[in-house]
Amino acid sequence: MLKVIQLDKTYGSNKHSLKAVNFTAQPGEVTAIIGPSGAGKTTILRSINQLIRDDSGQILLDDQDIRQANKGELRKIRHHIGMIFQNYNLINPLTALENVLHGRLGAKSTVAGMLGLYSDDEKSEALALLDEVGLKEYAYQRCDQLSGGQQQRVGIARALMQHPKMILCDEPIASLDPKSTKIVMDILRKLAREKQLIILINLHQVDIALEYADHIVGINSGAIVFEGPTDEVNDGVLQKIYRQADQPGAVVTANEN
Amino acid sequence: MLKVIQLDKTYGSNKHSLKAVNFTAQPGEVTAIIGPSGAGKTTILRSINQLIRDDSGQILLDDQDIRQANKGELRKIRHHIGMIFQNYNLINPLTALENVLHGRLGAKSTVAGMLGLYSDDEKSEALALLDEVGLKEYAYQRCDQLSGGQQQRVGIARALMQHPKMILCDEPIASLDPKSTKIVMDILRKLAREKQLIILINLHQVDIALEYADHIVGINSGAIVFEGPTDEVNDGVLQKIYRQADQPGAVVTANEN
Amino acid sequence: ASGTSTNSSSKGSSAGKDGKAITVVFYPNESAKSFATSRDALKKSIEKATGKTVKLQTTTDYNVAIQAIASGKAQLAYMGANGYIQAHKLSKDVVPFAAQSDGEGTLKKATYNSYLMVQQKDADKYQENGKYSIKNVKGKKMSYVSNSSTSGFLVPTAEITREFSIKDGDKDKLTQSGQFFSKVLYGGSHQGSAVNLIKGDADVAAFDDADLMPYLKATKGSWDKVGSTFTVKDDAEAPFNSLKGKSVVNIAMMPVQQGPWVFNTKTLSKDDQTKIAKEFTSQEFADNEQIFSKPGSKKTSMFPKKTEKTKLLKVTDKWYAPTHKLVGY
Amino acid sequence: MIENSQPNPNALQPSAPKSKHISLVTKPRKILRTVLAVLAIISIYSLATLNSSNLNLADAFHSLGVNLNAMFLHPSVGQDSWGQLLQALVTSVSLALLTTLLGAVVAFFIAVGAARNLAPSWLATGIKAVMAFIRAIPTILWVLIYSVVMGIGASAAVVGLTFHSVAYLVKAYSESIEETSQDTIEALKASGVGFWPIVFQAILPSIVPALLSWTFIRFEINFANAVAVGAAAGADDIGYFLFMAGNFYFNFHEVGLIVYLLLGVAIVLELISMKLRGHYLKHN
Amino acid sequence: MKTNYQSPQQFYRQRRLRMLIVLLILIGIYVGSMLLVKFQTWNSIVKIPAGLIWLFHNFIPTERSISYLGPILYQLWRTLLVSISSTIVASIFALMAAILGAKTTTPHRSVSLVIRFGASLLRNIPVVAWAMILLFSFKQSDFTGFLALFFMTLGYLTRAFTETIEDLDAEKIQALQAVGANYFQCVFCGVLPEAASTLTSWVLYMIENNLRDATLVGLLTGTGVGFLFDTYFKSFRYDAAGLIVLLIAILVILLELTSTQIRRAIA
Ligand SMILES: Nc1ncnc2c1ncn2[C@@H]1O[C@H](COP(=O)(O)OP(=O)(O)OP(=O)(O)O)[C@@H](O)[C@H]1O
Ligand SMILES: Nc1ncnc2c1ncn2[C@@H]1O[C@H](COP(=O)(O)OP(=O)(O)OP(=O)(O)O)[C@@H](O)[C@H]1O
Ligand SMILES: [Mg+2]
Ligand SMILES: [Mg+2]
Repeated sequence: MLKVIQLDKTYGSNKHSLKAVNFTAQPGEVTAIIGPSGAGKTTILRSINQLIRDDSGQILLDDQDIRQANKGELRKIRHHIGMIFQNYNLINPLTALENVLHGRLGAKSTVAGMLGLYSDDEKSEALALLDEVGLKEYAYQRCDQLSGGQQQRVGIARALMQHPKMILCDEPIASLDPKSTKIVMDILRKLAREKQLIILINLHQVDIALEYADHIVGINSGAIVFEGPTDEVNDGVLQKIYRQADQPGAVVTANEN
Repeated sequence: MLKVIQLDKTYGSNKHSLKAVNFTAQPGEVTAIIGPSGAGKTTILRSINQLIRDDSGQILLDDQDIRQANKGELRKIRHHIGMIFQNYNLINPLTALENVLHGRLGAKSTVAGMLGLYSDDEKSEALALLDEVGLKEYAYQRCDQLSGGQQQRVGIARALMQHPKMILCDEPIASLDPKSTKIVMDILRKLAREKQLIILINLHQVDIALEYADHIVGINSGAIVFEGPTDEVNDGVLQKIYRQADQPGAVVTANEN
Repeated sequence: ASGTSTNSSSKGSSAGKDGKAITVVFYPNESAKSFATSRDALKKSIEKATGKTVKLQTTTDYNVAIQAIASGKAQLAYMGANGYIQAHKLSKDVVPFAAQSDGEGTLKKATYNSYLMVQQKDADKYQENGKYSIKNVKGKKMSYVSNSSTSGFLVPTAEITREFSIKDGDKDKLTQSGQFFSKVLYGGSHQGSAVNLIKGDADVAAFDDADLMPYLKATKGSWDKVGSTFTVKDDAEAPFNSLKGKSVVNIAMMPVQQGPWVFNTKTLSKDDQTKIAKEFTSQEFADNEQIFSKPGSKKTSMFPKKTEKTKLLKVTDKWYAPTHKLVGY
Repeated sequence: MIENSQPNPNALQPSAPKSKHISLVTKPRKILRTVLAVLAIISIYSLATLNSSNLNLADAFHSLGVNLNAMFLHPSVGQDSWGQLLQALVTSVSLALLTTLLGAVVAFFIAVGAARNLAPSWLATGIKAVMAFIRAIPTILWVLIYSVVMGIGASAAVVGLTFHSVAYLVKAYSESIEETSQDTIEALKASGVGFWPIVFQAILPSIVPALLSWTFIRFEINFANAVAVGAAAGADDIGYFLFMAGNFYFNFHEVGLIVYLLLGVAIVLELISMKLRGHYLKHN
Repeated sequence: MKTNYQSPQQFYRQRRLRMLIVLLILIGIYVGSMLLVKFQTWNSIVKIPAGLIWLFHNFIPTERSISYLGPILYQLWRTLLVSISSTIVASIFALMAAILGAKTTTPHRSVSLVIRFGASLLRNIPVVAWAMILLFSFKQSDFTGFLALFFMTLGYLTRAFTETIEDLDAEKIQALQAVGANYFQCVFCGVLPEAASTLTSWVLYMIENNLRDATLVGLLTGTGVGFLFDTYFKSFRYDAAGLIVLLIAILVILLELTSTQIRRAIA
């Protein structure tokens, strides 16, 4: 179980980006974080695996506080947390296959990892994962030669390669077409169910969140304004989540499709 | 009216990305191009304003073939075509305001353009446009300090600054939250209606396309598989559009939300 | 006179003739900081003689100095004999007008010495029937000063060429390692070349007397005799400070003509030429201690006098015929 | 570089993923390895054939130690005064400033013509070839040329040094320009913006950090060059004192002091450059 | 940065004022330096063509210079070897130094500072000083030339590599950190592949640069094409010196073409 307690984060000196954030995410469930642009969704995710470090509060993964982990411990913890990024963040000049194999780095000895010595089993698994996201034939292509959607799917395969306990996804489907979206979301939900993973997804698309998430966390201007099971989300809740500071004149209604 | 006739495009020597593409887009209407990732949506859009030049076929804007235009003519034509990009493509170190004003550069003399000499009216207009997309208070912020959604909205304001006849949008809302999506799509539709603009949008989200577009163009593997008014789109059509070559095992169904 | 055109009457457009400043350029050797007083004194003399302002130009590059006088950008220069021949070849307008006399105040022995020296412990190997010869230098490690030096390069190579009857086209072989010599070093200065020898990096080294006198003293024989032994002085400064007491022997000695004062006749007016030549060769000029230091004086000026009779004498291109022959043109 | 330890080179068949051995080696990777191997072999061959016969390493390092000690631990002004040295230092810095400023302005405009994403490829290639040629001519030769044409003095030094400055910066600037994202350029092109407005409104602001960093590197080089050959043209800079101390008086102590002065300038420069770069980069 | 302006007009006024101040400072520096060293900008600019004419007039290789071709080509080859080996050896050390020194990958800030300072030291010791230090200890030999090039290349490459690494997209490295990769893994699997093409460009550029710095190598070693240039130059055989310059230029251009090809092939 992931438990975030009183998480605070201030960028620079004046910008309060997260204010006393509390929420939990259960294994076996898909938890979606939704909220307007700039609300702090990305900031929460990055604080969880401590890519952003100068914060305060507690982040308990299976009762261990990630924020207290020392360097070595943090590496181990991170190896069990997959992460998928909004901007893919693949190593461009390498092939899709190699990028997927990077998912194993956390489990390797320093030297083996440095030299990229992967076992045949690992390589087969990586290929299988690429197949799973529909990119088998692009395995040997440089990543910067793939289209946006294709790149994002490589990123997803990389996270899966980690055999993670938890996957953090920062708008993983922002550049995917509906079909790929469905495939990916299905995989993520399946992983949550079958392997009892904690899946935490930042989403812009409320419809996708409502369809796939079991648990919803709503955030606005750095503060949690809603947390609960998906079926408790109604128009009033959405209105509260999407009330925006930077669009004062606009009428507050949720996207209605 | 935009009329694309037998447009062909081959990347490198073997990849046939567009195959005899034909479609039309009417002023006053929102035309959406939908299709799976890698289908060629971006390629079509870039061919229209000749950012991709080594193609064949005809592209008639108000009966003038853009492909036949010489350099000077092309510049003039382009100034009347706004474009909004998937990756924002703003000049990062400049402020939002400056980026919006770039929309005027095409109408300026070389020297005025080089030095960035804008009239007071233009500056006020730029600020007003930023206000319209909800970013008034970010006008003086560097673009790389804005969140993804905010950046995209600056890009939209820049296109509007051109007073275009036609706006080409390459997944303009991929990184926007539902609220901003609605605002932007409303603006675009309003522009189409009120100023009789041709609005051509690449979209991943079928739901948005169905809600906002008047006219739908479906593309798969570089070929148009559907063209017609939005209400003619049904599940069969969507299935045809989203049948994908690179996911042979997956069942072909349209996103059902 | 071999092609001398002292009377060149072509219209110069540059400084000197227009009554503007006269530029004097110095070789790197004479650009030394310690000669600043001498240079200033020269400037005053020329200004007094011509009534024009004088601009002093130091340089650290031989080519720049030579090109400057040859192109007429500078009107006056003090050069080495070899450099003068080069400049004269580039432009016939460069003409010598004065050179330092010998101890007798004549031009007969107006030379200084260039040597080929070896370490004292090896000196015997270069003796034949009690006489030193350079027959054995072939295949040894050789050190020159730099390839633009008259006494540290041109004269020694000419001597070797003569001794071994080397053909003109093969002269370059003397300048590179692994051909005539097993190794060829360039000391960068006369001192540097001597250091190469004394430290044992070279077996044979070429350098002159004038530059080494502050560091070496003749412990057997004299500066004017082949086969003399020279020892590093006890109070020698860097780079000899760690080499005190070491000795070298000269196995060959070649006279080198004193370098001339030259002017560029195209850009210096005839009138000024006469005035300057007259001033320089005057006794008053020779008595100027800021320019000529007294024999044995502690403080050295640009031109140390051998005897009281030393002064500048008028010379022409013809006098340099021996060096012309040495250079080959 | 990521390499795979597969011992069996026959199994390197990317298109046969079914086989038990899966190779990560693609064709570009093979070429890269070949290039690296060739370079390594050349290096080893070259090092092996270096002529260092008369070298006794122990002695050499001992003497190196002694000289470094004299230079850096016992610096002194030698026969010169602080005033002379500092004034000459200022002259050197001025020479470097002039050549850098002149070079930067001229180079920027030429660089626009030499960038492959802006100019036709024949022009870019042509300019780059000319620049390569200019760089192949040693600095001292440029200085010589202009002391012949203009007379000895600072002007000749500045003009001579500026040639290399321009040639170097054209290459550096044009490569920075080539690195600006094609997408951002396209965005403006797509709205019908002409060539020069794109250069000044899109490219210039995007590459300011790169330009700054290149210009500062070049300033450093210009400073070094001014020291090395400024004196040859009689510019009366610190290079003159360095030449005298080094080549004429063998005064390690004074050379050490001058090196310290030069380092002082370099460090001040580095600090300024870091500050400016930080100012432009920190917002990313 | 101030982010609240009253109007866009005011914003532009301020921006323009700032530009003007920067411009004035630069002009001030220029004019100041100009007066200080007595540089005559206009007079100098108009003489530029005359210099080029002089260059071509004097340095065009003649028939006689062709007879020097043999030794020139041999020494060019030796010089090429030395520039390649010094660059390659230096780049290995520079890469290690850069990874330790780059702000994004440094293990500690102080290490970064030490490396920056060290690199700056190597770069800023002037040629004359290098000549003194190395010649006195290592004598005139190929090895001395190699050492001089090695140290100077090390200084430049360390700086160039450091900045290349710092310019990489930090998020990509973060993506690997997020996987649990440790420091060395991030460097070898993320930083190096991502920076490889830029680093390669630098190495190839330095080879070219070192080839050009052959004049210096010649000075230190008494061998190489630089020494030949020096000999011909000082004995006023300008045609032969011109031939050397021409050959170096051709070689440099060939190197550049090759390196472009290589970079394209490994992309
Ligand atoms: N590195 C940074 N420095 C300063 N402020 C930042 C930084 N990163 C983000 N912010 C600010 O923090 C706030 C939260 O940003 P965050 O990226 O977490 O939002 P988000 O919800 O992920 O937005 P989006 O949906 O657009 O990605 C925003 O107001 C943003 O401007
Ligand atoms: N510069 C290029 N060189 C080679 N192939 C390319 C290039 N750009 C795109 N392609 C290929 O052309 C096809 C069409 O690409 P395009 O970017 O138009 O697709 P898209 O429909 O916009 O995809 P997405 O929804 O992922 O953005 C893809 O298969 C892609 O791999
Ligand atoms: Mg975000
Ligand atoms: Mg696309």
